[in-house]
Amino acid sequence: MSSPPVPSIGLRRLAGRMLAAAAALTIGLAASSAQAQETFRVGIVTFLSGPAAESFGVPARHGAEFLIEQLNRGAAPAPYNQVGFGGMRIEPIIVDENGGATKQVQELRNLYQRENVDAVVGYISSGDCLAVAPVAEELKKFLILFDCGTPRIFEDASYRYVFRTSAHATQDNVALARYMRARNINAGTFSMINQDYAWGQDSRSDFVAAMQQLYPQATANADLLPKFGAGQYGTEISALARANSNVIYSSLWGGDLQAFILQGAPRGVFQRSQLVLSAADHVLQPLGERMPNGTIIGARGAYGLMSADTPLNRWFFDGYSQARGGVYPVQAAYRVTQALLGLKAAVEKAMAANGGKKPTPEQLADALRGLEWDSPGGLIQMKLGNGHQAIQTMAIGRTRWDAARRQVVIEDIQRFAAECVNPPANMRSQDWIKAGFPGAKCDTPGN
Amino acid sequence: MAGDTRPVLSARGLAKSFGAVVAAAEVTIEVPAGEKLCLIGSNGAGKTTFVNMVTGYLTPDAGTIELDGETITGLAPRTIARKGICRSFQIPQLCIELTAEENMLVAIAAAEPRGLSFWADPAAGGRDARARELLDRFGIAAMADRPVSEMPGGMRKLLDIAMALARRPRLLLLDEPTSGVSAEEKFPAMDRVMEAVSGQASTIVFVEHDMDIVRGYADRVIAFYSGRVISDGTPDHVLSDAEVKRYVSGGAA
Amino acid sequence: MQLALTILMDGLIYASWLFVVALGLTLVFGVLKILNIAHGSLYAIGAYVAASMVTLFASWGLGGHFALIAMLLAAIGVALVMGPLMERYLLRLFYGRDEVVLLLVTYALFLILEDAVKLIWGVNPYYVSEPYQLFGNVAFASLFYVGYDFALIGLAVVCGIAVWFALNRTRSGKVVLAVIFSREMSASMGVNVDKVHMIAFTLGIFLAALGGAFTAPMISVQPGISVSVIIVSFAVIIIGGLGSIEGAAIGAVIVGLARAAAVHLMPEAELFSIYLVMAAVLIFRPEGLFQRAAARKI
Amino acid sequence: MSRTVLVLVAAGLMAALLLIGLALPRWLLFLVTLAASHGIVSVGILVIMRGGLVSFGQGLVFAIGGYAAALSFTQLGITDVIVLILIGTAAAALVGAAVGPLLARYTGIFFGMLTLALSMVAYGVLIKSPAVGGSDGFNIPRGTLFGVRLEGAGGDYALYALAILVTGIAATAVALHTRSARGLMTRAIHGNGLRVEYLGTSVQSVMAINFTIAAALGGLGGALTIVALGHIEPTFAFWTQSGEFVFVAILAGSHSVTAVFIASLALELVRSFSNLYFPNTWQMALGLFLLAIILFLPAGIGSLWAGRRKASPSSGGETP
Repeated sequence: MSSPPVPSIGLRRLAGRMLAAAAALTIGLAASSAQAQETFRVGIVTFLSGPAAESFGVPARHGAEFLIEQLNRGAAPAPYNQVGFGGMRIEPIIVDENGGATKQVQELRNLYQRENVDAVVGYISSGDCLAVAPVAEELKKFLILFDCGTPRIFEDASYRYVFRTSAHATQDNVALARYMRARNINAGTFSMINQDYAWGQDSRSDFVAAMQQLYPQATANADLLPKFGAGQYGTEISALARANSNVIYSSLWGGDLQAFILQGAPRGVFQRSQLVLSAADHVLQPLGERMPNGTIIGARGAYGLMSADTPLNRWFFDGYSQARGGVYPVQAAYRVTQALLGLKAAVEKAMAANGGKKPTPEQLADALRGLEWDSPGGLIQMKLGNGHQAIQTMAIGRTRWDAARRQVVIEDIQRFAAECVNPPANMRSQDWIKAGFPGAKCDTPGN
Repeated sequence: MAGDTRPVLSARGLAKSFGAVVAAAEVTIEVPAGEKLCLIGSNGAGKTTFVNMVTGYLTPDAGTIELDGETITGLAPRTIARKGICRSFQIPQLCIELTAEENMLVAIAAAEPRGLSFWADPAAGGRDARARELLDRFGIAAMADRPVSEMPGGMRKLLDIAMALARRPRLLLLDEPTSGVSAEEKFPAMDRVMEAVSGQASTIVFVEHDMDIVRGYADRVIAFYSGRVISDGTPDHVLSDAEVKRYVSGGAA
Repeated sequence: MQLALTILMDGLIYASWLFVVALGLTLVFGVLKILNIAHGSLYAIGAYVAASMVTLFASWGLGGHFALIAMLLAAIGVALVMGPLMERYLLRLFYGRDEVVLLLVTYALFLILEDAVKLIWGVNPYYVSEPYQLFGNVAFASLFYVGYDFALIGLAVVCGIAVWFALNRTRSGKVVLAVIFSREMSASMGVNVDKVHMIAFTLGIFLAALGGAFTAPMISVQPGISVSVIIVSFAVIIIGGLGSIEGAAIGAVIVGLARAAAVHLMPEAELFSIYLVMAAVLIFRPEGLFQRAAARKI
Repeated sequence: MSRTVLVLVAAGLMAALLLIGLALPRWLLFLVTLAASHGIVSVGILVIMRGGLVSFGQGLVFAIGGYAAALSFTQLGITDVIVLILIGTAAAALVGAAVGPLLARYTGIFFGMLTLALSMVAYGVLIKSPAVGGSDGFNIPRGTLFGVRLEGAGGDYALYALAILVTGIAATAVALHTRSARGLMTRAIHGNGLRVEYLGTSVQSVMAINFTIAAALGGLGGALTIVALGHIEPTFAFWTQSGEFVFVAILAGSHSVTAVFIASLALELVRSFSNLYFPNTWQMALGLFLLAIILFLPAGIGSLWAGRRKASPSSGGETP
C-alpha cells in the first residue's frame, strides 16, 4: 500500500452519504407509519432464481400473488371473505431467497427495519429457516416459515415470534413407510439415493428409522449420496441396477429428481424396483408421461392431485389453475396459501380482541399460537413446538399416466391423519420414530 | 594479482548439461581474495552457466563449489547470498514499480539479520542514509525518488549493481556490467562501476565481451568454449592464445 | 471384475460428458489466458437453445435423428452469436489486465447470463428427452446402458480428435498453437492475434454449448444447471494442466473414474472425491499432469 | 505520511464512524457491521495480493474462524464476544501457519486453485458433519460484552462499534505493516521475486507469513460475522464466498485498506437494494455493477484518492 487510509475528502463524502441515507430513512419511516392503518405489509421470501425456483419458489410466488389478489378483492370463500387482512389491504414485498443464509439474515432485517413490513412469510430452504428464526425473535418481529422441512427449528429451540404453518419432513417419510406397509409392498431389500446435504441426509435417516419399525427384516443395499445439483446420475443408476433391490427410495426434488428419472427410466431400474419418492408431486406436470407408472409419491401434505375435495380447495385449485393457464397448484403454492390464510386468521382474531387496531407482533403471536384453521390442503393445527409448529393431513398415492387426459393422475390415495404421522408434542421426531411411534392415532381417516 | 594462500571461491570439476547440450564440463576455477577475474567466451560458451551454478540458480551435475573453504554446492540462491556471494544481472533484475531508493532499501533490509521488521519503517535506523550513499556512489542519487520504470536503461544497470553491494559481499559477480552501453561510454561506465565497488567488495568476477575492457580492468582472464575452460591466465596471455582468438575474441563479439 | 467393468464404463461416460465442456475451457485458457467462469452459463444456454431447436424441428415434422442435427445447429448458433459478441465487445476491453481481473469479469458475466437466461426462457423446465432413446439400450457387464451414453463417448472422442487434429495438423491450428506458446512472439511474427483470440474463444464457446446441447435430453433444462458443471470442469483442467488438450482428456478420465469408484465403493465420499484428487494433483504436480512448470523457480 | 499521523487519522476515522453509528437506522448498522466483518477478510487478501498472489480459498479461514468461535460458544459456553473473536482469529492463524509454508511454494493461478481446492474439501467435510449441523449449520445466540448481553437496538450498536473498532485496529495494523520493511519486501516480491531471492531473502517464508496474517484476518472476519449474524453454515467455505472476498479486494484495488471497506459496503448496499427493487434480476444488476467498476476504475476504488504514481498507464506491463 502506498498511501494513507483516507484523506478527509473521501471520509466526509462517505459520512455525508450515510447521514443522507439515514435521514431519508427516518422520513420514510414516518411516512409509512402514517399509512399503516390501511395496509398490511407482508414480506414474502421465496426462490426466484437458482435450482429451487422452478419447483418451489416460483409456484409459491404464484400462489401468494393469486391468494393476495383474491383476498384484497374480498373474493375468497367464507370464512376468508373479509377484504385483505381484517379490512386492511395486503401489500406484498417479494424478495428472492437465493444467495445463502447470510444474505437472508440481512434481507430479513431490511424487510423489518427498512421496509417496515408487519410480518414476513417465507423460506423454503431449511438452512435459511434455521438462520432467520432467531433474528425475528431477537427483533421481536412476526415471522411465518411456510415450507422448509427440518424438524430442528422447534425441536432445538423455542420461539415466541416464529411459527411454521406446515408440517416438517418427518411425516413425509413416516407416511411413505406406513403406506408401503398398508399396501404390503415387498420391501425386503431397499436402496436409497438422496442429495448430500441436510434435506437428503435427514430424509434418509427418517426413512431408515421408519423402515426399521415397519419392515424390521428389510436390509438396505445401495445408499447413495450424490451432491446437490449433480445433474448426471449414470453412475448412481448403475449402482442401483447392480443392487437390484425391491424398493428404491429417494428424497430428490426439482431438476435433480427430473434428471434422475429421465436417466433411470430407459435403463429399466424403475421396472425392476418399486420407486418411492418422498416429495414429488411438483414434478408430475413437468415430467408428464416420462414419469414411471406406479411410482409411490408423497406431496409433503394432502396437496394438488391428492388434496381433499372441499369447497375451499375446489375454489383454490380451480382459481389457481385458471390464473396460471391450466397449471394446477402443487406443494409450494398450497403451503404459502395455508401460511397466508393462517396469518389472516391470526390478524383477524387479534383484531377482534384488541378493538380493531392493527395487531402488534405480540398480539399476532398470541393469536396464532395453537390456532387451527382450514386451508385448501386440509385442517392446519398448531400443535407442536408449544403451538408454533403445524401438523396436517398427509397423503400418499401412486402415479399413472392417463393418456386420454394427457396428464399424470394419482390413484390408490391414502390419507393419514396428522397425528398418525407426526410425533406428539414434546417428543423429538427421531426419538418418536425409533420408539415405535408411541401415541400415534391412525384409526381416524384423515379426510 | 594478490597471492593469498586460500582462494575465496573454489570450484572444482563442475559439470552441467541440458539434455544433449553440455553447458559445463570439468570447469575448475579458483578465485583468490582481491582478484578481479574476467570470464570471456561467445554466447552459450558456459560463462553464465558458471555464474548460475556459483550463485545457486543451477545445481551442477558433478563437482563442488566452496566459498572460503565451505561447501556451497546446490544451496539455494538466498543461502549463498547470505554466505556472501552476490551478483548483478545482464538484464537488470529490479522491482520496476518501486523507486530506486525503495529498491535499495529492499536490498539493505534483506542484508540485515533483523531487517524484516513487521512494523519498523524500512528507512529507519540509518538505512535510508546507507541507501543514499550507495546510490550516490553510482551517481544515481538524483533519481532516488523516481520509480524504476521511469529510469533510463543505463541507470537501471547501475542500480542493479548497487543492490548487489548492499551486503558488502565476499565475492561479487557482475554479468556483463557494460552490456547495452554504447562503445564510447563503456570505459567511463566501467570506471564508475569499479570506483563505486571499491571498498564495498574486493573480489570480483565479471563477464565481459569487449576485449578492451577486459584488458583494462581484469587481473586475470578465463576463456570458455563449449562449456570448457580453454585458457586461463593474465589478460595478455589469454587474449593472445590462438584458440581464444579463433573461438572468442575473433568470432562473436 | 464385473464391478470393475461397471466402474470403468460409468467413469468413461461421465468423463466424456465432462471432457467436451472442459476441452472448451482449456482451449480458451490456453489461447486467451482466461479461466472463463461464464463457460457454465454457455453450457446452459446451449442446453436451452437445443431444447428450443429440437422442439422447433419436431414441429416441422423433423423428429428422430434430425433432433441430433438440431442440437448440433443449436451449439453452432450459440457459438457464432455469443463467441464474437463476448470476445469482441467485452473481454477485449480487459486484455492486458491481471489474470484475476479477467476471472472476475467472467464471474460478472456469469451473474448477468444467469438472469438473462431466466428472462428469455423463464423458470419452467424444458424437456427434449426423445433423442435420449434414439440409440436404444445396450447390455454391458450385465447392466443396461442407454445407447445415447455410448454416443456421448463417441462425441467426446470425435471432439478431442478434431480439435487435436485442427491444432496440430492444419496451418491455422499451428498459428493457434504458436499463440498459446507465446503471444508476443506470434504477434511479432505477423500473426493476427486478435483473430486467433476470437476463433479460439468461439470454438471454446461452441464446445460448452455442444456439451449443454447433448446433455439437454438427459436432464430437465432449468435455471441452476450451469453452476455444478463449471466447478467440475475447472477441476478437470487443473488436474490435466491448464491449456492442455491431452490434459483435459486425462483429467476428465481421472475425475470420471474417481467419482464412479466413490459412488460404487464409498458413496459417502462422492462429494469430495473430485476435490481430493484435485488437491493431491496440485500438491504433487502443481502445474497439472500436462503442463510446463509454473511453481517458483527457486 | 508518518506512522503517527496514520494512527491518528485511523483513530479519528473510527471515532467518527462510532458517532455516525448513533444516527444510523438498525438495518444500516447491521449492514455496516457485516460489511466491516467481510471487509477485513478481503484486507487479508490484499496482504497476499501485494505479493502478487490471489487466494481463492479465503472462505476456508473465514469458516475456520467462524466455526471455532461458534463452537466455543455452543460447546464451551464462552459468550464474551471479544474472547470469541480472539479464538476465531487464533484458530485461523494456526491453520494458516500450518498450510502457509506449503501453499507459498505456488505461484499465480495455481496458488489460487490450490487454495480453492482446500476450501472446497473443507466445505465437503462440513456438509458431512452432522455434529456441527451439516449443510444447515447451526445458530449462535447473541453473545455478551463485559458481562452484558447484546440485545435489541443497544446490542446492534455495540456490535457495530465492536466491528468498527476491531476491524479498524486490525486494518491500521495492516496499513502499518504495509509500510514496514516486510511490507516493502512483499511489494518487491510482486515486482521481482527472483531478485529478492538473490538478495538473500526467502520469498517462500515472506509469503507464508503473509498467508498467516491473511488467515488471521479471515478468522477475525469469520468470528465477527457469526457473532453478529448468529448463524454459521458450510457455505462460509464455499467458492462463491471466497470469490466475493476476492471481488471486494479487486474492486478496492491494492492502494488502500480503507477502500476495501468502502468496496465491501458498496457491494452489500448494491446487493441489498437490487434484491429488493429487482428481485428477478438482482444478479444481473450486481454483475453490471461489477463490470462497470472494473472497466471504469481499473485500479480499484482506492485509486480515486490513493493513485500516487499511477499516472503512467504502462507501469506494470514490463518485466525485466
